[in-house]
This record gives sequence, C-alpha cells and structure tokens, in this order.
Amino acid sequence: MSEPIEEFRGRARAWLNQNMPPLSPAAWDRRAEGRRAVERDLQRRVWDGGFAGICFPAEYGGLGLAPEYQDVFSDESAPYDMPFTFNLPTFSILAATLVDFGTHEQKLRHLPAILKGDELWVQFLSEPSGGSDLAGCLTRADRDGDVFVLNGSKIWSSGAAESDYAMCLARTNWDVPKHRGLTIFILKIHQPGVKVEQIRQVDGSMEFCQEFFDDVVVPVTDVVGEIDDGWTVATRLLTHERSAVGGHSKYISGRSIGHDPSNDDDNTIVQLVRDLGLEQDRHARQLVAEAQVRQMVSRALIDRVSRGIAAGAASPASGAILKLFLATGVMRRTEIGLDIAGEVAAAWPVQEPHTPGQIMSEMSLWRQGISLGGGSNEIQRNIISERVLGMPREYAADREIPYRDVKRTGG
Amino acid sequence: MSEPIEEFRGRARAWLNQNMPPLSPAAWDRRAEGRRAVERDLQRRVWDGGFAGICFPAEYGGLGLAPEYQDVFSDESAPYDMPFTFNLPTFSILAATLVDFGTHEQKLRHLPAILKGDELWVQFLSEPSGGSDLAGCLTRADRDGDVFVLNGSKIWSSGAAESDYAMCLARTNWDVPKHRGLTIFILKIHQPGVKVEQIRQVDGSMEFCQEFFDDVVVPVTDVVGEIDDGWTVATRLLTHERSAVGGHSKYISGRSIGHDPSNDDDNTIVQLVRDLGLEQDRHARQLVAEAQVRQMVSRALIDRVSRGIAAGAASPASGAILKLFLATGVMRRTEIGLDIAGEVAAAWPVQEPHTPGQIMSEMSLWRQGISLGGGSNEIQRNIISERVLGMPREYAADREIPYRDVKRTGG
Amino acid sequence: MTPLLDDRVACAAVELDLTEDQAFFAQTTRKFLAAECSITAVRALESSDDGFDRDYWRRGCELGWTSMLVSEADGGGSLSDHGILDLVLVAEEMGAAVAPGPLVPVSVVASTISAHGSPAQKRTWLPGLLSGELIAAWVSGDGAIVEAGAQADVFLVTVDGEQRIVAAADATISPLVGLDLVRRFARVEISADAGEPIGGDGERELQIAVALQSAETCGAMQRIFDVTLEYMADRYSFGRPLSSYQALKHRVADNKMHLEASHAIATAAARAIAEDAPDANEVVSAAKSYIGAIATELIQDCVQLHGGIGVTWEHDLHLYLRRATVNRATYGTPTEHRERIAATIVGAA
Amino acid sequence: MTPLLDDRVACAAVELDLTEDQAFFAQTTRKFLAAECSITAVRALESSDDGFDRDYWRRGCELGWTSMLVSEADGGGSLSDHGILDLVLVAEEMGAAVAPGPLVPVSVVASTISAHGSPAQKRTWLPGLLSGELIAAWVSGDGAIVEAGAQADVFLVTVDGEQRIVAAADATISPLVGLDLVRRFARVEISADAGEPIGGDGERELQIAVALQSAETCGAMQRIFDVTLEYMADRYSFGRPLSSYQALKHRVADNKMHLEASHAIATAAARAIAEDAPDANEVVSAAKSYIGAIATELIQDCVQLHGGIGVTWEHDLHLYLRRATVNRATYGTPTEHRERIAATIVGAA
Repeated sequence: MSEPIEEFRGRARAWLNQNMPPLSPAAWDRRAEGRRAVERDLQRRVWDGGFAGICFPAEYGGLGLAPEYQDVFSDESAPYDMPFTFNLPTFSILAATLVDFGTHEQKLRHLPAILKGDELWVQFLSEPSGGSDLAGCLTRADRDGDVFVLNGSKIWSSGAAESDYAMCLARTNWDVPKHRGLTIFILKIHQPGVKVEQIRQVDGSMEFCQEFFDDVVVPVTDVVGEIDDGWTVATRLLTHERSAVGGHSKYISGRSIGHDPSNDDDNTIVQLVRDLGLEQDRHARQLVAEAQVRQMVSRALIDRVSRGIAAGAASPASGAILKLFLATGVMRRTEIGLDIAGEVAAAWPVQEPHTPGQIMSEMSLWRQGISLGGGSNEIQRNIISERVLGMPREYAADREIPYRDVKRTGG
Repeated sequence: MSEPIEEFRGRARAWLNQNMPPLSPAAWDRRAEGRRAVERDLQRRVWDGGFAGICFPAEYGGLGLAPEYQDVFSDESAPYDMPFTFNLPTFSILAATLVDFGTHEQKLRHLPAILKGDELWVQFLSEPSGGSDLAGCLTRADRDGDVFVLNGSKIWSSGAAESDYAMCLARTNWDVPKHRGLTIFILKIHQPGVKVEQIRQVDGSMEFCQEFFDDVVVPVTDVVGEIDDGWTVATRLLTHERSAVGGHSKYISGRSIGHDPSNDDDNTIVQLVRDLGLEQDRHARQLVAEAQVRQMVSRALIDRVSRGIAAGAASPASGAILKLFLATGVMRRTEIGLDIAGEVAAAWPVQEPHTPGQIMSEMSLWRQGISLGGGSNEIQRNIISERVLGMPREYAADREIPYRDVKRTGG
Repeated sequence: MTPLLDDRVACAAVELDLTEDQAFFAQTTRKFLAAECSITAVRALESSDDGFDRDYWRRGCELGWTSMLVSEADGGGSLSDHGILDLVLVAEEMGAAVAPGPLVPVSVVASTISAHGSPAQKRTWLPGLLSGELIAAWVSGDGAIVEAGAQADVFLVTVDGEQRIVAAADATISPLVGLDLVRRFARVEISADAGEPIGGDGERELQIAVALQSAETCGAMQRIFDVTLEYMADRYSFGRPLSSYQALKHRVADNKMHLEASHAIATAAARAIAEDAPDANEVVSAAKSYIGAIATELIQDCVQLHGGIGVTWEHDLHLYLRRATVNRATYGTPTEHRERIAATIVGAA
Repeated sequence: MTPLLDDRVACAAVELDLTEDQAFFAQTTRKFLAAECSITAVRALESSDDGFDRDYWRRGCELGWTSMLVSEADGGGSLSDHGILDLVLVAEEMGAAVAPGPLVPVSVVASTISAHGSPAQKRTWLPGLLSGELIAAWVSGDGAIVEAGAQADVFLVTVDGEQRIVAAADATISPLVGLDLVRRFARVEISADAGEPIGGDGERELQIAVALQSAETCGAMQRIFDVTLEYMADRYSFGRPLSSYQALKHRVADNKMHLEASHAIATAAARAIAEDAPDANEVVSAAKSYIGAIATELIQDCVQLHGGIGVTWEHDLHLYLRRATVNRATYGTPTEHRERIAATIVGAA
C-alpha cells in the first residue's frame, strides 16, 4: 500500500519548506545564464529528499506512485524555486520515452542519473532541411560492426549546449520508404565529432541550438527500440511531447511555470491595465476578461482531455488539442497585450528594464515560438483531423517510395 | 464624341427627378411579393427615358458609353427606387456574358428585350449533387438533329420562378474529361418539361429555386459559344459574377443597394447602439467603428482592384479578392451586430416587426449566404492562391479521365 | 453516424464521472426525446402558442427533469449528491435534440423555492412544478426578456439582489416573438409591491441558468459538429470527399478544439456550482462568455461546410443555429459575463 | 523574386496613378535604399545612438525626401500637385527596406512650418530640415513618446490644438530604448512657456504622420508577403512544396486580401489628405486602425509559414515585425483611431 495521500502531502510540505528556496523571477528568465547549474543542484536536493521521479518506476530510481501524488507534490511546491528545466524535455519527453522503449540496461544507466540531476536530455529530431517533416530525416547512421557512424545536422534542440544526452533520429536505411528506415539513438552530446552552435532568437535568447555530426561513433547498444523502427519510438516521443507541452504529463514536477508561461502574460496584462489607468475602460476590461477566460478554459480542457486519454475514452492523439489551444491562446493573449499596452509597447526607459510594455512587446516577437516548437499548429491540425477525427490523410508525395528517390528542398 | 459628362449628369438628374419614385424600404425586402413586377416597370421607364444599358453596345439597345457615365447616373439615382433586381444577375452576369459570347442574332433577340425590362435572366449552373464543383455537371443535353434534349436538375438559381430565361450548363459529351464536354444553352424557363420549385431559406425568403428538366427541347441556335466548350463561357460568366458581387461591374445601374446590402447593416448597428443607449460604451464604440472601417476599406479595395483589372496590372481573377472581402465582412459585421444587440436579438414585440434586433438576428441566420452564393469563400481562396498568386493547383481526382468514370457523391 | 455519437457519450461520461444512475438517466432522457421530440415534432410546434406540448413536459417531469434541484424533503431528489450535475445531462440532451420545454426557468425557480421558500410557498408551487402541471419563469432585473414568461403560472422576481415570488395573475405580460422556433419569451411588468419575499439574491439563480444553458448549447454544437463531419465524408467534390481537403480539415480541427473546450468549461461550471467553489461565479461566466461566442461561430462554419443546403429552411441546421443564437443572447451575453469577470480582476466598473 | 515585386510596383502605379516623375522618384529612392541601406547596414545601426547615419539622411534629403510637403516659395517642391502623394512612395520604399531615418517627424514639422511659420521661423529651420542638416520631432500631447526626440534640433509641440515651435535646447529629453532596431524614441518635457506659437491644430499633422506610417507598413508587409510566397514555393515538406498545401494556400489567400485592402486604404488616406476631403480624418483613422492591426497579424503568420527559422535573429523577418509593431503602437493605436471614428458616428465619448 502507498502512503495515504494526505500524509504524503504533509511530509512534502514540511520538506519543501525546509529545503527549497522561495520562487523568484529569475526562475523563468529564459535568457539567464547559469540557470541550468542551479537547477541541477535543485534536482539533486529533490532526489536527496526522496521526492524525485514520483511517477517513475521504483526499479529505476523513481517512487512508482500514482499521478495524484505528483499533483499533490506540485501543488505544495508552488511557492518554491524548483528544477523546472528538468520537466521539459528531460523528464516528460526523453525519460518518458526511455521508460517506454529503453532496454533494462539503458534505463539502469540513465534514469537514476536523470533523477539525481546529473543528466539533462534533449531531442535531436528536426533538421535544417526538414521543418515539420521529421521523418524526412537526412542525418545518416551507417553501420560498422558493433557501432553506427553518424553524419548530418540537427536543429531547434532546446538547450543542447548545456545538456548531456540526446535522443537522435537518423536514417539507417535509404532503400525503403521514409518512415521505415529510421533509428533512434542515445547520443552523448559533448564528445568528439559533435559540434553544437547556439542560435540567437528574435528576443535575444540563445536557447535553441544546431548540431553538426562528423563521423560520430555510437555503439549499437545505444539504439532505442529496434533498428529501422525508430519512427515508432519517435511517434511515442512526440505524443509525450504534446502531452507535456499541452500540460498533462504525469512526469512534470512543480506547478505551472516551466510549462505554462501564460500565467505570467496574464499578470503582465493586468499590470498594464493598472499602470495605464484603464481599469474603467470597457474595451480594456473586455480584453482582460477574455485573456482570463482563455486561461480558465485551458485548465478545464487539460483536465478533460487528460482524463479522457487516461480512461481510454479519447485518442492519445487528443493531446494535439491541448497543444493547439495553448499555442493559439498565446497568439491571442499577446495580441490582447499589445492592444492594451498601446505606445508603451514601442519604447521604454533605458534605466528600467522589464517594464510590462517591454515584456509584452518582446513576447510578441516570440509569439509564434510556441506555435512552431513541439509540432507546429499545422501538424496539430493534421493530427486532430486525421488521427482524432479519422478524416482522410493528406496526400504525401513521398509515401511508399524509397527515400533516396524523394524530392526535397533545393533538389 | 460623347455628350460632356456634366451635361449628362444634369440631364440624368432632371429626368430621374421627374420620372422615378423615391426610394423606400420596400425596395430591398428580399421577401416582398410582386417586387419583380414593379422592377420590370421601373426598368421600362429607364429604357423609355433613354438611360438603359449605359455601358451596353449601342448596336443592341445600349448607349455604348464609358463606365464614368454609368457612375454618374448611379450617383444621381441614389435617392430613387430603381430596378435593382435587373442588376444582378441579369445585367451584370448574363447579359454581360451574352455580350462576350452571343451570336449577333442572340444579342439582337435578347439584349434590347432585357434593357426594356421584358426579360429577367438567371443562371442554371449548380446542381443538387455538385456544390462548388460546377463542372461536375450531371444535367445532360443529348443532340437530336437540330435540337438538344435536356434532362436533369439545377439548384440555387436566384429568382428563377419569376424570371424568363436562363443560361444553362449541361453535359454534351461524357467520354472526355469533365471540363471538355460541357455546353451553355439559352433556356426559356417557362416551357413544357421545365418544373421550377421554390426553396424556402432559413430567413423565410423564397428567392432560390430548384429546376427539373424532363426532355426539354432546345434548338442548336440557342447554344452560347461552342458546343462542348461551355466551360470557357461558364468561366467568363463566373468572372462577371465575381466582379458584380464584389461591386465593380460597369453593367450595374443605381447606387449601392442591390449589390451592397452592408450599408443597411451598418445603419442597423448604429441604430442598435442608439436604441440601447450604448453611445458611451467604449466596447460598443470600438465595434461600431470596426464595422465602419470595414466599409471604408471595402470601397477603397473595390476602387483599387477594379482599376488594377481595367489597367491590366492585376489579374481578372482578382475579383475573387473583392468577393472574399465582402463575404467575410458580412460575417464579421453580423457578429458585431449580435454582440451589440444583446438580448434584443433573441425576441421582439409581436406588433413591431423589423426592430433592429430582429433585423440583425435574422441577418445572422442568413449570414453565410453571401459566403456561399456566387462561388464560396473556399472557391475564392482557391482562385486567389492559384490564379492570382500562381500557387500550385489543388489535386483533383477527376482530372483527365472520362467524366463517366469519375467518383461522385453517393456513388 | 453512430461511432461519433458514441464518442460524444463516452467523453461526457469521462468528464462528468457519471454514475450508473446518471448514465441511465441520460439514456432515458435521450430515448424519450428521440421518441417524443423528433425534429419534425419540434418544427410542428413553431406555430403553437406555448412552443411545447404540456403533456410532453409532464412526462419529462416524470423522468425527474424538475426534481433534481429540489430537496427530497420537498418532494424532489437527485441521483448524485449534486442535482446540478444530473440536470446538465438533461440540458445537453435537449440541446442535441433542439427540444422544447422551459427547463431553465422552471429549474431556477423550483431550486429557489426549495432552498428559500416558506412552507406555504413550497406547498403552493412545488408539487405543480415537480409534476409539470405548473410552469415558472424567472424575471431577472428590470426590463429583461423572460423565458416562458407568457406560459408561467408563477414568477421569481429578482431586482437588486432582492427576490420575490409573484403569481402570474399579478403580472402584466406581453408575449414576444423570437428567433427560436419553440422557445418563447415575454416582457413582464410587475409592480414593486406584488407577491411575497423569498430568500436568495439571484447569484445562484444565474449560475444555474447559465450552467444549464451552457450544457444545452454544447449538446447542440456537438450534434451539428457530428452531422457535418458525416456530411463531409459522404459528399464528393472534384472527385474527392470534402473531408479530404486540407483547408477544410484544418477548420474542422479548430472546431473540434473549440468543441472540446466548450464541453470542458461547461463541465467545470457545473462542478463549481456543485462544489460551491469560491470562484463559481467566475467559472460560470467563463463558460457563458466562451461558449456563447464560439457556438454561433462553430455552427455558422458548419453551415458553410454544408454549402447551399445549409441555408435552407428544409435542413435542420438553422434550428440549432437559432437555439445557439438565442442562448448566447439570454441570461447575460458573453460581453456582460466578461464584464463580470473583469470586475473580479480589476474592480467593478 | 522579381515578378512579384514588379506586380507590386504595377499595382501601386495603378492605384496612385503615378506620373512619370513619380515613378522615377520612387525608383530612385528604391535604388538609393538598395545601395545604402541593405539589411546588413540596418542591423549594423542597432548599437548606434541615432539609429541612422547623418550622411545617409542628408543624401536622402537631396533626393527630395523632405521637400515634398514644403512649398516652392520655401525652398521645397513636390512632383505632383500633392506632395503627400509623392512622399508616401518614399515611405513605402522605406518600409520595404526597413530603412532608418526620421521621415515622419521631419515631414510633419517641415510641413507645418511651411504652412504656418513666420518668415523668421522658416528662415531658422526650413533650410536645415530640407538639406538634412537639422532634424525635427513632433511632440503630440503630454507624455507621449516622441520619434527622434533625442536626435531633434527642433520640436513642434501640439497640446490641446495649440502648436508651438521649440528649440531642442529648451526641452528636457530622456532617450528610450525600443523594439525597432533603428527607430529611436524619447520622452520630451517642455515647459508651457517655452518656444514660439505657430498655426495649425495638430489634425493635419496627425493625418500626415498616419498616412506616411501606413504606406511604410504596407511596404513592409508587401516585402514579407513576397518573401514568404517565394519561400513556400522553394521549400519541400513531405515531398511537396509548402505552397501546394491547401490549408496554407487559403491562409495566403486571406493574407493577399488583407494586403490589397491595406494598400487600398493607405492610398485612400493619402488621396483624402491631398484632396482635403471632408472625411479625411475618418479615412486616415480607418487606414491606421485597419493596417495597424492587420500588419502584425500578417507578418506573424508569415513567421509561422517560415517555421523555426522565422523566429531566429539571423532571419530578417523580425526586423519587419518590429517595425510593424512599433508603427502600430505610435501616432495613435488602432483602438484610439477606432475611437476617433466612433466619435463621428455616435458622438464624442
């Protein structure tokens, strides 16, 4: 029998109070340097306290408890600074996929290390030529006895420069249709032959990276799932990603921030209304309320879809609904913020960085980021129409022909 | 040399003042019975006064003048009740197509009759099975010596029950791909073998009809354009339709109403704001202004696109931009109207028909009508992307195969 | 298209954690409506004065439609501990069938009488409301339009947070005509000293009205969404089914998102009322402002996806559009409910 | 992608009825900007104080950028009878190049001095503004942010319909940092008795500012639209070019509609000013409220159509997005301009 949940809550509350620092704005500054080092330490504290990996299997360092325990711990952790970075993608996407497809040895080697805060993971899926077409992978992995040799390039990996391992999708067979010749590898990031370059984003952040592989040697024992069946693994990985980004992964630990930046936007919008004295403006009031309604609906939707998936009543692909709602919500709320901000979105005092106007304005630059990362809105709409609703699949010109014969960008 | 335009204006003003009745709301009640008879008489007056068919060729009863003369006449006619029904589709679509493709005999027989108010025309294009796919025509015309025998059914013809002639699209060859076996016929509506049924619309109006053809005999001399090349004629007809509905046909006579119902909506919206005492409500003010802005932009856009097409700088297909702007504008303005109306859109006094709330509410039922008739918004978006912007054509499963082999609804 | 309807039921079941009793109740209501309330039957009521058949309503009441918000002591009784969670199932089914009947006003008034009425008030009105012999209507504020106002035997009148119970004989009633074929409204004038006081302040009443209305609108949206999806699969254009066109698929995907979001917030509203949550007013207003605005857009888009047939009288789409449009406009518009939410965030206007 | 740019020019030509002089003027400006103002050059100015190179600005002035709204008697002169119709061509080209330079404030102030200035005011300021040696800025109302406020030698100050000319030495200037990489703003404080009165009431000034800004935003939108269309044709996904996906094609079609509508109302605004139309204020506000709101949405959609590369610093999209966002927020927001229109329809607030 598990510990009674209210006992668990009391124990978590007491422990958090004694061991974790209070939450500060630094926790969600995407541009802060050294934040990952802080989080590694925070995760180690959680591990030492016995609260790491609440829903991960006990066999691999987790607690093996039901999602309700994670919810309770997350609730209680709201006032504290937590290792948010580990949630996405390490815990909720990569470790989750490893739980599903890793060998016993792979899990033993990596899951406890992840839960201790020793390993941050990222995914190497997208390629410069590829966009949303992840299976249109050109990075190659050529077999040479007990190893594969990787060459190619990946892009849009979030935080790769400061992470340790990646799951990397590569083509191992060019003579079969695109989805059938792919393999997923566990790849140590910082090793000879791997070059990581940071990409500067429109808002000045350097979160995304591009990687270049030059004869990188990977042992066959680091294949996840079956050779040439990497698409099965990647599909699961993407399902975990949609769940995580949409807000209903049981592997996420800690409340809201780290996966829901929108609460901050709403605070910014309300702050703007106050700063600009628009409390009595019926137009501004409508906008503030609309932003708030979106948040309330979002929470209700996450609850509905998560429970639907858990109960088997809704397709696992329904996570796409959450991702699309989140992304389109960010678009609309940013628009609302700009409308309310008026001219303070154009320029701000040199001495006072992070005015609400500046925050809203810079957020608007980055607005489409959430509509692109983790599967674009277009991909989510394809998934909803085709996989959730069963509408006919879109015509693809690259289906059922050997991948080497497929027409590509610039070709 | 034509008459100097300001002289023409003075003459038109004086004549209109003496001969045409003042404008009354009855003119644009879509449900009014007997309206067409009134308009036939009005058009006859215009003909007798020498102002009919200002831009139609003089050879066939028109005045052969430049569009500026029509603009002047329309301007001056604003305060009067005019034969609006003739504008669309008779003048601007069917007579326009007859000018382009009719034989000399066809034009002589029909154009003066049209301009005298003796003939109202409609188009028989859509079919019950077809939707937007006009070339997917199943109505058949089988050659028998000097005549064709028509069998089949048409639908969505506006006002057919009270009209005289139609241009009817029928399949004359089933052994060639869909667009190559079609022919356009001039069809007398009220004759043996033609049954016309009125269709009741959501708002109670009976404007649209369905027709059933049972061995209807049509002489070969009533073919418009070439046999089996009816798609060329239909395409031009549709271009005239987009121009007319979008608001820039030179064959339309009389200002605004009859092709721009939106002015009425705007008046209704402003009336609602006044009736409900919302003049000082910043939210309602934003909405009223937004509706007004759309109207101003619409006028500017009609001007830009018409001149672009006339100067050859823009594709004739650009009329689709106008149609789409008009249709999406109706959607948005109806939404604005409902928002402002609040609960007066739900119910209204028995004794006071046509309250602004009722008008807005019933308009909203019919809102998509303009987004469907005259080529749906989806068709306009196809045209803009493919024909105006040159993006790749949509895959069609019925291209380049004999039409009898094409897969159809219910088959 | 049975699979879709099954999917809907399954989803609702998950969301509302239906008990066996509740599932049976919903199913009984669905079967009753299917038998008694075909679209043909609804259309036939257009010209009737009441907009619903009295016998139909009495038999609905026998199924428990009016008892869920009335305490057992008062002769009512719910299936779960929270009658509102049972009653939204009826509302959703009624939306799916565009069924007639004064479910919202009778529920609101019966609930208030059971919660706050004197023994005499309860004796006078509750048996008739429970059996369907009597009809009640809610007059909220001055000058508002009143659902079932001309059919009601008794009014609950709420003005400035004070409530009274007034017999219809003491009111001046002007029937209205409206957009919905079978839902009737009236203007009701009541003198300030008519009737007897009763407790409550109108907040709970509004919560119940909006929660039921939201569930009803969700039922209507879901039905139209399903019908449209089916139509798109069957209808060929340019040699391909409509459902194969990506531009349409993406719009349907957006509609699916809005539909699920609507169900989600409707459920959240019912639960917030059931749990007497501190933010119940806010959640209820979120439901109204979200669903009210999205429902008409979603159904209009379904009209568009149907093509010309969608704007004919013959097709049933407009009955649902009328219902959604009327629901949007009554018991507070989306704009008015957003204003209520704004008041909690940045203070009263 | 030359055909598209040609199409743009051709359309603009049709719309503005360009004379040969005007076409040559637009072309000269385009060539000058292409040579002097590559995106690389613009990016290099990010860290500069002024945000533009003084020599570049002087040479732009030699092309006539600042003379179009100044009468010939004052040393200026336009190509057509209506300088505003000439000057929007410059603004549109500058938008297409996200070019730097204080075109709007200098134009507004020079125009006012030419129209209303005393001989002494004209002598003091116009030669320098015409040659580009001096910079002017417009302080509109209390507390508003001022374009080129920290670069200006002279201010036109408009408060409650009264205008004054104030030398920079008499003002307190606090530079700001902002979203646009090269457009600079400042807060400017000026005591009520500083400077000398000048005629005009600020209405014409706002018309000119908004007309130029609208044309600039149109130029920026057009460029991004063209670039995106080209990208979609070249980029393959799932073995097909992006431009072959119907869901994307339909969005591009909507964007094309909004783009043409933006050009149309921008042109209408410039014409209304040129013709001194009675509804000029309204048309100008229509331009601002329509273009201001649609431009950021259109460019954001182009970011989305580009995928991840669209949110990188390296790609030029964000320079255009920054410009459009700043243009939207200055010289009255879309919301404020809609409020102006509402005042003409239902009365002042």
